[in-house]
Amino acid sequence: MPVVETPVTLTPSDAGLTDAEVHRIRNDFPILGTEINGKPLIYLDSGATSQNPVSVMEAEQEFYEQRNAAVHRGAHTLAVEATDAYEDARTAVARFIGARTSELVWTSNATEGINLVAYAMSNAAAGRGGEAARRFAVGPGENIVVTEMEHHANLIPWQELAARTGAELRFLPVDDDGALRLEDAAGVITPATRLVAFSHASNVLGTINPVDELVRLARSVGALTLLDACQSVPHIPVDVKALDVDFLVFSGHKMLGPTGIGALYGRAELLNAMPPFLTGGSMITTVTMERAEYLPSPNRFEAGTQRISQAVALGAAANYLSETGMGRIEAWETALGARLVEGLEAIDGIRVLGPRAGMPRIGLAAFDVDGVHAHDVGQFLDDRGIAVRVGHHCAQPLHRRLGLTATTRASTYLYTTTDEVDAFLDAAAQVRPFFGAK
Amino acid sequence: MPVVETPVTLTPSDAGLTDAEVHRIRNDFPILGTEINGKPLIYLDSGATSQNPVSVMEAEQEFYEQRNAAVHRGAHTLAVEATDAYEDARTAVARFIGARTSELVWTSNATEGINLVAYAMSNAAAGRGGEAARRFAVGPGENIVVTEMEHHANLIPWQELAARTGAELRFLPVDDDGALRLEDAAGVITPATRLVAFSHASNVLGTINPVDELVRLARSVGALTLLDACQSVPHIPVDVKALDVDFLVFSGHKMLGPTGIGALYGRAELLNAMPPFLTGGSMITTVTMERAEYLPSPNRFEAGTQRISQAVALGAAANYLSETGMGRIEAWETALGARLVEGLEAIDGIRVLGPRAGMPRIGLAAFDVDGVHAHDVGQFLDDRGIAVRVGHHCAQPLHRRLGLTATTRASTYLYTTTDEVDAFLDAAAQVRPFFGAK
Amino acid sequence: MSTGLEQLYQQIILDHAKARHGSPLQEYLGAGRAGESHQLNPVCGDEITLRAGVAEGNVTSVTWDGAGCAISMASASVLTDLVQGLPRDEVLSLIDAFREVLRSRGRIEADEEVLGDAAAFSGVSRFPARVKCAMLAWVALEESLLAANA
Amino acid sequence: MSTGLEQLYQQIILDHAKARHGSPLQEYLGAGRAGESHQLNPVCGDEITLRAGVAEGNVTSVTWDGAGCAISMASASVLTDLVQGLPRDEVLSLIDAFREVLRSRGRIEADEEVLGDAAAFSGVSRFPARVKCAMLAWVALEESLLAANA
Ligand SMILES: Cc1ncc(COP(=O)(O)O)c(C=O)c1O
Ligand SMILES: Cc1ncc(COP(=O)(O)O)c(C=O)c1O
Ligand code: FES
Ligand code: FES
Repeated sequence: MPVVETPVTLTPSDAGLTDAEVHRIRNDFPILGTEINGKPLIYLDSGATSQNPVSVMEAEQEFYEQRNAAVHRGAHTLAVEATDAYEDARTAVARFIGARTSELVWTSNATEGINLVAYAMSNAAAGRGGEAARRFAVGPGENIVVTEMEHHANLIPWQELAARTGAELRFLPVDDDGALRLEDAAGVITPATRLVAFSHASNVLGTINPVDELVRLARSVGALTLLDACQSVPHIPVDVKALDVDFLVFSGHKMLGPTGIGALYGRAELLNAMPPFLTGGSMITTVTMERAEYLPSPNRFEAGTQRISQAVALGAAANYLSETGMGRIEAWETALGARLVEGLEAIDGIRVLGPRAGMPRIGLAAFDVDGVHAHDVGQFLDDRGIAVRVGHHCAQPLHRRLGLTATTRASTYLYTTTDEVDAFLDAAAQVRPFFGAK
Repeated sequence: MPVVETPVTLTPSDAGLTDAEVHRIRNDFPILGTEINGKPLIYLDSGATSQNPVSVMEAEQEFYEQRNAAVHRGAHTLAVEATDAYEDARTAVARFIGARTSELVWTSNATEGINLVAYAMSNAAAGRGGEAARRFAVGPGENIVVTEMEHHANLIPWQELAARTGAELRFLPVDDDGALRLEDAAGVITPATRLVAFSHASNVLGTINPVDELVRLARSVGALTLLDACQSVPHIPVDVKALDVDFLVFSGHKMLGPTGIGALYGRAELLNAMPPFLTGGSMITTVTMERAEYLPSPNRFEAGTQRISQAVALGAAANYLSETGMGRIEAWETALGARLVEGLEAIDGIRVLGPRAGMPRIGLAAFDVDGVHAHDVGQFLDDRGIAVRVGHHCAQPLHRRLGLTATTRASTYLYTTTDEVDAFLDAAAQVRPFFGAK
Repeated sequence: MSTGLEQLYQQIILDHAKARHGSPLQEYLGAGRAGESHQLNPVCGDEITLRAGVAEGNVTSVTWDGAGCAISMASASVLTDLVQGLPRDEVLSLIDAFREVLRSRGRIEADEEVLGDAAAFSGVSRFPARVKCAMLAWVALEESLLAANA
Repeated sequence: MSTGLEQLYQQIILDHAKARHGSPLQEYLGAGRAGESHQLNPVCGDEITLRAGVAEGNVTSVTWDGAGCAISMASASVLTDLVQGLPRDEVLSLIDAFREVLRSRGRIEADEEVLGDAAAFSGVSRFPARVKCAMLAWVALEESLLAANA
């Protein structure tokens, strides 16, 4: 197993990180010491992708230098060591979200996790997986429910599932402020609903959705639930059993891990009854030219040579986060989020999407600058070394609903300092003057 | 762009690598200097996964330390640099196989590339992609053709496609020696055939299949072709245009690259007409709650945050191979393959699968040891630091056809020395005596 | 303010981004034929619809509707001023010349004699993510001119 | 020859791999009831089918058919010798004890007093990839005994 470095010695407390700790944490992230346009990088785009600490990079390098081999396939020593490292990482990441090891399936990213479930459902509809898989089948007269604030990743796979199977895609609308209209839910989620898919935390609004309420509604009509936890797992403590969802997806690159890896959690009972999605080597027991028998979860869903070194690195990332303390990271980022919104709201001509200052939000804020296009805002900030994200943030329907096409988003992580937030706010206040907006 | 180190200064020649060059190449691979059970590692499992040179690991590390960001999504400097590195890598890998940049789609591995085509075909059959995609649809009365020597990756996805759509899966049989029975092909590939999928080089037999002949047969009935190039792209010069196939897949981890990345080549015209497979962010133009419009290839097939650092590293791997010279690597490995087979055939009680000594084969050999189970063979060799692969090598039907359940396979690469092959042969000769087989 | 940003957003660009010469889109009622093109920038979702009139081999009118960043809007505006009345073939060469500069990653300086105010967009070539912004209207004009000839 | 390999393939294991006591599988014609189990090792595809007869609380017969590596075949053979005639409950405890040793990654030494010749498989616990081989027949016997009781 790769040696996971303890990031920094933190005071064991439930309060947020301290300024001093954050500064020590930053030393673990080489890229945070680089310059952009001759200015120190201020990275406020962790909502898109996070940076990697040294321990994560080292775990991967150590793997390639000492135990690289195909897993679950070889009997030689290297293969055994590679398999151990790979499966230990699975256990670490499963534990990180309160799941059992066999309930965690590696995917390329959250997007693939959602597609996996959507395709398994249409495979079930086509009769694959037999009687046991009937509960996953959807068809005409049945529906899938999402929300109007979803990331495209949690929308288009369901549109395609509906188109393939003849099922209907419905959605829970949001109000003018972007909040879910829960009062409409009873009319949308009906006994014909087979699955309700929604995001835990919105990557645009920064809101945390009422999981309990939506799970309760879905359960009451016998529908499955899938939670898009891309913006929650990296930033707040998440326990799949407490959330009581059926499926949950997230991406490694947003939680200090490498690109190219993500995970799908599914209740064991469901994963073992679900037809496979990708097929090929390492997920079978017996294969003839005519047919194949499949292994149980998680191998059933992991066809071909897997993202081995990426899994090992993601295990190291989960350990880094655990050792720092997810509760303390959450507290730190909540404070940063509040500072962001208060600061932005105080700037003339800036409209923040989602909850007003004082209302709960995670450590990000998307906003519109009156009279200045988001790409010009981003360019202005980039010139000062500030990296933010601009555009529709893969949520075109939500932007359209709020009367916008593009916004600017600043998002934080455990390594973001209050000074960085302040420097960003300072720059944001100068955008409209620079472009002569009035 | 990551700086790609020139591996070693090689003499510009069309002949194979020299012993001295191979020894210099080995210095680029840290893992080759490690020990297993107190003996120097002799890695003869490159057919399963290859090892990574320093330049590949450095390309990835340099990416994370200096330009890590989400690609195609951000306007900030880091995002621009990440996008450049990512797309430059695509160009490098596309060029490596003679393809255009827009014809190379990143996947997790070869397995996913095959699944991509198989699912796009059933999506077309379900009416997705409209009229333009009709040519990909399959259904009852139509068939898909594979061969009896395929890796499970190039068999099960087609079984599932057939089961989903009502199409038939047919196969070209092999003879008692494992050679394709081309004389049967005309009866198997018929005007109802929509696609012929086959491997370029067999991962068990070491044969190179007659691509020309099979492409000609497929073309003559209007069928598409898909070539599983997992065992060819890493080891011999491959030019997709010269091969004239419609689709081709391969995996990065078998060609000095990291795990978690592979590629699908498809003719531009086909990729742009094919319905998407995975859907989500970064592959769309316009999205409403009801429907989505898709980008052209390659982005159309790359949903969600991609394997960015892995692509960058695979680009470095392709450059390393090009600079060494694929023709010279092929010549070196052909010599090693011949040495393997000659040596093994000379050992009492050992039966080599596939072509006899003197016949063309790539640098690998799978064999049966009379009276000793393959896993025991592998264990014996591992004790001497020799890593080989044992089992069915994800080709159960082929093994069954040849009357075996498991074999042992030794496979080489550009860093394999003749001394290693000889040490392996030496050990192989002692297997039956040790186990008391007679 | 760094030179980078001021090279990108020259005053003339900021001004044209507000002035938007040639906008809104208008029916072409003149002599000859008109061609139209709609262009979408997939990176941001911004769009432009442009109509060009051609009579006796000359570009007689350019009008457009669009939503986008300062660079894209200014580029459409400057383009409108630049090409009115020029021979169609000359305009197609201008578009090629502009494209060459923009794709050069800062290696090719725009010739002000040829490109006039559009030379102000030279700086964009150093910002690969913004090249499409500056090109949007030019591609739309190119397509419109081809359509008018079809 | 290193100790690692000789610890794994002790002479007694190599001998039993050839002797294969209890093979082939036979109808159970004795008193009491018989249970049967089929086990597949997904790693290699090897299989074993084992039948155990139980009469008056004692294991009266174990027979099996199998194909597999030396370790799996020897393990089935040794197991057959070891449990014939023992009380069913004692056999179940032996299986637990064996499993514990095998899963210990070399930390727990087998008690020869208890496991007899099966103690020779202690070395397998240091080879995680081979643990399933040694366990295959034991899991089959465990299931057979449960089946005989059902
Ligand atoms: C011939 C062949 N096809 C397909 C594969 C599958 O490749 P991967 O597991 O990387 O998807 C392999 C290697 O395992 C192979 O050798
Ligand atoms: C809420 C949400 N869902 C889904 C995704 C998609 O994640 P990925 O692109 O890693 O698959 C993202 C991030 O882009 C996200 O923020
Ligand atoms: S950002 Fe959309 S055109 Fe410039
Ligand atoms: S290798 Fe199959 S049981 Fe041992």
